[in-house]
Amino acid sequence: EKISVAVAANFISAFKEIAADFETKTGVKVEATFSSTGNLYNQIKNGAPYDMFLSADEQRPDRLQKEAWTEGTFIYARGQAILWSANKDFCKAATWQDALKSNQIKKIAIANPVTAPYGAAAKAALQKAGLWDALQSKVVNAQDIAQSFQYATTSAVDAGFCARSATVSPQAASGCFYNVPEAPDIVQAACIAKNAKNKKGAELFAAFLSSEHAVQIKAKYGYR
Amino acid sequence: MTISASIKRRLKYYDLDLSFTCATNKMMVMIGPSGGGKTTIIRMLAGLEKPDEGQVIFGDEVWFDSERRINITPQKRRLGYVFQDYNLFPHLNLLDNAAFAAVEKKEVDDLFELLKISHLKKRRPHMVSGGERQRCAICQALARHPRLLLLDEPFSALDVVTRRGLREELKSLKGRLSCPIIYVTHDIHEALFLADEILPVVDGKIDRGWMQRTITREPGEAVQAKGAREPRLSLVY
Amino acid sequence: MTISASIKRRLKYYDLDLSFTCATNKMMVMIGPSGGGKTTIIRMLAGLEKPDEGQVIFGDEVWFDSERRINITPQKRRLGYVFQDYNLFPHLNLLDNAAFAAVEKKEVDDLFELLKISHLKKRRPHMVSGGERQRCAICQALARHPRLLLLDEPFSALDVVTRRGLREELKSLKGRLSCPIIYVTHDIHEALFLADEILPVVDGKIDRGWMQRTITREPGEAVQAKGAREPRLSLVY
Amino acid sequence: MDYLALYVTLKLAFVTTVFLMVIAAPIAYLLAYYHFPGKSLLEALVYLPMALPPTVIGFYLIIVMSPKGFVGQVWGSLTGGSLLFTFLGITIASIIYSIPFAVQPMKAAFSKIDRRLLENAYILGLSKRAAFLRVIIPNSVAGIAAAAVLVFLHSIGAFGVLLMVGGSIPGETKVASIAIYEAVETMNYSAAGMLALSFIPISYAFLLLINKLNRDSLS
Amino acid sequence: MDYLALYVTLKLAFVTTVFLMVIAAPIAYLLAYYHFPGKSLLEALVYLPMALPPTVIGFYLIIVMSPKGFVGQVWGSLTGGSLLFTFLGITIASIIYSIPFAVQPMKAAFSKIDRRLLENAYILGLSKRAAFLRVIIPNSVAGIAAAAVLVFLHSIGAFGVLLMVGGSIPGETKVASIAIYEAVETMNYSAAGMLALSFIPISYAFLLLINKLNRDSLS
Ligand SMILES: Nc1ncnc2c1ncn2[C@@H]1O[C@H](COP(=O)(O)OP(=O)(O)OP(=O)(O)O)[C@@H](O)[C@H]1O
Ligand SMILES: Nc1ncnc2c1ncn2[C@@H]1O[C@H](COP(=O)(O)OP(=O)(O)OP(=O)(O)O)[C@@H](O)[C@H]1O
Ligand SMILES: [Mg+2]
Ligand SMILES: [Mg+2]
Repeated sequence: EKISVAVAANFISAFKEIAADFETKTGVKVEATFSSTGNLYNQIKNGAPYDMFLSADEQRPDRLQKEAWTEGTFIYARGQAILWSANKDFCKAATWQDALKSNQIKKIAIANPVTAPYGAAAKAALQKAGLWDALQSKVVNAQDIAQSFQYATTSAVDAGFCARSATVSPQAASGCFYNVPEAPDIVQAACIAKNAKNKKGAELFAAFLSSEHAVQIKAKYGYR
Repeated sequence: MTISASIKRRLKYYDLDLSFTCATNKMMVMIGPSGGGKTTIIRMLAGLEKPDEGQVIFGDEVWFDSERRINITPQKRRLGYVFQDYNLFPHLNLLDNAAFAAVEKKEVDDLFELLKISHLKKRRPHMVSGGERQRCAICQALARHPRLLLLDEPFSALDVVTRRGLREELKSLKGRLSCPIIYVTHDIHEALFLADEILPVVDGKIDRGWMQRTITREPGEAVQAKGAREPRLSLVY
Repeated sequence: MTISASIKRRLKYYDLDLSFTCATNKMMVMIGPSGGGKTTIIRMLAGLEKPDEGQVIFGDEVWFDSERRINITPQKRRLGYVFQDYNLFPHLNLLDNAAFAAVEKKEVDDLFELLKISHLKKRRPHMVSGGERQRCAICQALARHPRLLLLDEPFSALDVVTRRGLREELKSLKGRLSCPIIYVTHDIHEALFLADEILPVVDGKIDRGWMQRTITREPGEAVQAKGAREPRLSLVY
Repeated sequence: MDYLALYVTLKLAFVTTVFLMVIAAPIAYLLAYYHFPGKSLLEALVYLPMALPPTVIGFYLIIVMSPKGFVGQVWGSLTGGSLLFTFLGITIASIIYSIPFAVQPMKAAFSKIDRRLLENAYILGLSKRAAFLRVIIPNSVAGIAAAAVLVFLHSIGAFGVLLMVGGSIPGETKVASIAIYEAVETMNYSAAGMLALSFIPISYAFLLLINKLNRDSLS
Repeated sequence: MDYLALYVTLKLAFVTTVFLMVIAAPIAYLLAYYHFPGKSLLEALVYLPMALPPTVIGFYLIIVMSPKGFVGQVWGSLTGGSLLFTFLGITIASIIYSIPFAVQPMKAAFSKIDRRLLENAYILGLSKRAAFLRVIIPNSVAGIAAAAVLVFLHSIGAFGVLLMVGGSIPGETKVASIAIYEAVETMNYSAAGMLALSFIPISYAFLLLINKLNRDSLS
């Protein structure tokens, strides 16, 4: 018995751990496809045989509901944006806003706000802080949130808006970060296909996602 | 079968304009100054180039007729053509080259024997001498059992002895091949020895006086005046 | 300057092994059966191939010495070489081909005049006849002011008249060029007319009797026996 | 290391190369030897997959290959199955993705064939088709080898397109480059590096093979 | 439509093509004419950028080009500027990304040159270098054209690498393929289609140009 799940790329690490746990507990194999949310959505619209879809936003599961691919959506994780730098001096300022105002900062990475929910959240935070226009010339767009972190860890940029989940990785230890409470939570919704091959298995997994065990794993990777 | 052609073609410095006929078992030798149009005529007979006007008729087949807009492809003409610059296929050895379109593969061995290149069968064209390549090209053309044989200076890279031998072979082959043969050469002895008819082509036209002017001392123009100073040939049969 | 060579080279069916010398203003004519090794010798003089053993010495320069492991590149030998299969550059027209390595571009026009291909200057090699290509290759070699001239059947695609004319020109050029000339031909008249020395090469060795056997009726072997049946040449000066 | 993904990658690259050689040769021949109205336009179309970002090609392929799309419908009515998310599906995608790399070097090689060789072939009675097979192809080995190298390696690296059309099903459509993508996304850079490095011996072995075939055919 | 992105794309493709023709020619020559130990390994290395997924190439490029990376440091100490996120940076990335497409067809063309032409060139006193420039190059026009077409179109389609190294800065490093990607991701399919279609006339015009150059050099 197995289920096939389409998973937004930012959730890979947490998902792999949860799925492994789920497999040992239930014996149901989990086959995952990781890609960008937009890509997965396109596949599903064109008949991809996924039982379940873990999106990086709310918008696409909602659409799928409207398009009658699924009967209902649910939220499985809330991500948070943080501001990470490879340079530990960066975090000596009182707030992330002050840190960004420094002349030392030449380039700041954010995920593409047009395509990535984390990018949109970072942009919202910068706007709220009144820094968006001032920092325009320093902003570098990454394809997704993982790439934004790559820029930051390789010192390609002086600081980057990343996912909280990134702070768990070994690379993160060499740098420092600010929380960015001004950035809205990234609400990640999921849904199960109406015509799933293994609907039971998928429902079982959906339930498992909010089990205590899974919540712990999610917390470890910075999701709430 | 008889090949008869009557062709016109505008070239840059003169116009080709001539007619001729050659019957089965006959050999017509084309001779004349370099650049006179011999290769071009041969190519038109082969169907590789189109005359501007005229006909090429082989037996009862019309190969080319400018008025009736007939132009048979080279493939359908089924002829043998030894190119002036022996176009062997570089990716094949001499044997495979000769057997490329052979009617009977066994014959190729005999032809190699006849042309004295049996020992070179496995070599690629770039690994043999100019004269050896030329002899292979002749095998290739003959092995096809052509209905018309076109030979454009086929022996030009051969020494006198080999050449004489092959010339003899060709003459005796003429009867067996039972097809018309058109032969281009610059060697007057060869022409006299082989030809049933000699066709001197000068600037695209037939010029019956050319041979005479060339062999004898008659000083036509500067070049010949010079040529006359060299030892003269006299033909002793 | 004098070129002197003494070379050995193992080939598949025989071994090349000969020595010769040719002085400035002298012309040495190589003649002999097809596949006998003439082109290979020329290529070794040009530095395109390496003898297994021996020396090639030009004046006081050592071009090749197997013992001292000397082998000067073709570039440094500064010679003119007309290849048997006229290697003109297909991307250039005849004029540009001839001027490719010319010492003085102006001279090229005169050479074209001399060889009677002035009207073809702007044509690419594939647009002219075989004999015309050959004459362009001669211009190319001469325009370089070579220190040694190697001509591998340079007139093989030319008609008798043009050939006689050019032969004359070459003979008179010999004095002006002031370099040794080595000339390969299959034409015995040409050899006799041009040569200061004749070098008959048979199966890689010098065979002084070859000319005699070929010209006279003396029936040496089958080929010649056949050859003897054709009109004999007698030389009348 | 993900050996299954590596296996799928090699299988895909191999199948793509073989099929593409057969498909591209006639197209290259057409482009090299014939003149017809709209030829340049056809050529531009053939090369288009190269100019488009892989995700875009993938996007359009999904649309035509989905059960509702034109190709998907035809395929479905013939076999009852689906093309998307199968090995066959990614093979087709990979072929389309790599077509330009096969056609262009072959065209260059074909157009360099000495015209006189073709003339001799026609004289010897070969039809255009036979001349193509017996003269043009064997004398274009270097160009065909170039095409094979480009296609093979390009299929190994193909990723954007395959991820979209294939959906990363282990053993079926999950290729090594997708595994690398996942490793990079999870910031597991050392695993990504390992997998990437494993491409060197593969490319190397393939190049050795092609070079050897190329040399054999020449000597 | 995003004209600025289209402009950057064309500029990039053009600059990449010009530079790569100059860089790839000697490499192709080396591979076609010389034998030396490790040659196949060098060849495999040259072709590696093709076999690697763009994101991986991009990743390694970031590492070497970042201010702390080797190349980035040298560049920084020379000019005081940064390579990443500049037009120069994506040009370098694009050149590395497309090297195999330039080298392979050129190598095939060079190795098909009739040896006798080279021999004649040497006899006429040309050094190997001069023979390369005056004989090999002009007789390889078809192969060079093939290389130019491949490189140009491939640079237009390059996207994964450029996105990483360039950071999608409008007017500087945001190329059209990134705009298409954004449009597809945001489900703005008509805009994506429009941009993708705009590549057809561009590729078409470029092909016409190359074909014309190719023909002129032959006639
Ligand atoms: N492909 C071509 N296009 C245009 N003109 C050509 C072409 N080939 C040859 N010519 C020209 O046509 C004329 C006849 O050439 P052709 O090759 O028929 O002469 P030929 O009699 O065979 O000479 P040769 O004895 O030197 O081989 C020459 O003036 C030549 O320059
Ligand atoms: N590249 C090569 N590799 C090996 N053997 C060769 C090569 N070229 C020629 N040969 C062989 O070497 C011998 C001498 O050839 P060469 O070309 O020197 O003869 P040649 O005297 O010039 O003949 P021809 O008068 O026919 O031009 C022949 O047996 C030939 O088959
Ligand atoms: Mg001719
Ligand atoms: Mg020879």
